[in-house]
Amino acid sequence: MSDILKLSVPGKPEYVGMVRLAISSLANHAGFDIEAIEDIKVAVSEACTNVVCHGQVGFCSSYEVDCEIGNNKLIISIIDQAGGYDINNYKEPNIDCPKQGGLGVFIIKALMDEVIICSDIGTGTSIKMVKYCK
Amino acid sequence: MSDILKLSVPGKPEYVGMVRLAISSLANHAGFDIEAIEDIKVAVSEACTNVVCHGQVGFCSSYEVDCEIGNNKLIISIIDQAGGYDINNYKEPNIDCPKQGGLGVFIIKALMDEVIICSDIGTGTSIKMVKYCK
Amino acid sequence: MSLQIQSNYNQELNKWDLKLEGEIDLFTASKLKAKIEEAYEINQSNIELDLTDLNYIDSTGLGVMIGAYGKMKENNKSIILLNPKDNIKKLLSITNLDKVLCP
Amino acid sequence: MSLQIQSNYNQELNKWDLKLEGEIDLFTASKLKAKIEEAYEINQSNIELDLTDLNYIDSTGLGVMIGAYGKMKENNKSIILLNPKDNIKKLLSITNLDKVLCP
Ligand SMILES: Nc1ncnc2c1ncn2[C@@H]1O[C@H](COP(=O)(O)OP(=O)(O)O)[C@@H](O)[C@H]1O
Ligand SMILES: Nc1ncnc2c1ncn2[C@@H]1O[C@H](COP(=O)(O)OP(=O)(O)O)[C@@H](O)[C@H]1O
Repeated sequence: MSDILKLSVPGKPEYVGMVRLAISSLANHAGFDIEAIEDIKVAVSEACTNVVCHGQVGFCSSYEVDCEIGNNKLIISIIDQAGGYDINNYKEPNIDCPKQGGLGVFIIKALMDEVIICSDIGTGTSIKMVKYCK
Repeated sequence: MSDILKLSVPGKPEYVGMVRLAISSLANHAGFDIEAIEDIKVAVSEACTNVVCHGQVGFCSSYEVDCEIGNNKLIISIIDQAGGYDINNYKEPNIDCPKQGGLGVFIIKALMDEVIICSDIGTGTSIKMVKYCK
Repeated sequence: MSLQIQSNYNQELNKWDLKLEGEIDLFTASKLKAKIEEAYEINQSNIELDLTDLNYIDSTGLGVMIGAYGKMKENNKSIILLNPKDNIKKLLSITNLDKVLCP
Repeated sequence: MSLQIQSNYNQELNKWDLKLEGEIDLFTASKLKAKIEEAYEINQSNIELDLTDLNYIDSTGLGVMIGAYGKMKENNKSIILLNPKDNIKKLLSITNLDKVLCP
């Protein structure tokens, strides 16, 4: 049976580092190697950063980070009530033409094995990512 | 206004270290000095250890760690549904006659500025501790 | 969980050496941005960021570097990264930023 | 978040040197207990725990040390702690354990 761990975090920049620390401790106990732990840290950070940066004006309440530590995999969901966005408008960055911003989701998808994003305009966003332990 | 952060943690030994890490990151951002951060880490660890060790047989569901990061103080509550105990039976350890066990609550009270324990037999325990930032 | 930056202007080679230590994320990225801008205002010269002791970066930090790269390129100046750790190398490679920032 | 233990038997002085590195908490305390018991079974001699690189301990770890102290005292052997860091010193002093474990 898998263990479930949940964090409820204020939507402020200063707490993203704490989430990263907590998640890296989890990933370490779950048996991931250093490279995978770093991947997970970055992916989770990117998702938290998106909540904090793109949450609707005045959003500073809390978002949730849910972790399921399973057999050979870690499933992490970051769930916010920060207003959501239209995922159909999302465009992959053109990485041959570097520009500031627009890399977060691209990096998450590159580092994690599975990524599912759901967003409900007017409500919020949830991003679920899975990393398998090799 | 104070920030509220919550963790929901499986009642297993391997997650106590993660709680410690998360809390020390919080305390650091809240402006506590190294000695106070260490005090808070130990106190929180002792409380988590008590949940994991003294929870009723078969207890392995989750407990909550709630943190309120206020102006110049950190309030941390560890709340479990692990069966509770009779706090009237609690006896301070005789520290002139060292014996194994019985030091946890004593250490928490020595390290934190305020400690309030409530326990409801058949239900669970909550321990609230406050540390002021000097 | 913090970022330290040591900046030194190298008169001889006419360039800035910025040594980064710690982590660059949403919380610390503004510090990097401010330091780069401050340096560039004092001396409009090339900038080298020494990443030997930088343990973590994410898109927020990379964004600051791309931003600086863009502005400096307009004036024919360069910003380059030295000695990134493996985890940071990986991110630079995924995003193709190594092409422009680590020549 | 882990505990490393290096054990060395010093023939000359007829004692065990155990060097602890990392953290002792509920999760790692059983490792310390096992190592102390293992050493003591091989050679019933005094034990010195070098805490120079131990960053953290709480009542679970202290409990293991008190337990070992009690058993060894029955056989007129001692277990002592060397070079505890400030945070650990504080705990030893609060609990009065410095009196018996750090003579
Ligand atoms: N949790 C979120 N809430 C609201 N909007 C979001 C969220 N996550 C992503 N977005 C939207 O998706 C876009 C792409 O995100 P991303 O790839 O991380 O790049 P960046 O954050 O640099 O813009 C963002 O610009 C934003 O409009
Ligand atoms: N969260 C809890 N749930 C159930 N019992 C508890 C809890 N916390 C403390 N106790 C009880 O209080 C006693 C004293 O705790 P403590 O001072 O930490 O010493 P120790 O844990 O070493 O016994 C424990 O032995 C236990 O019976």
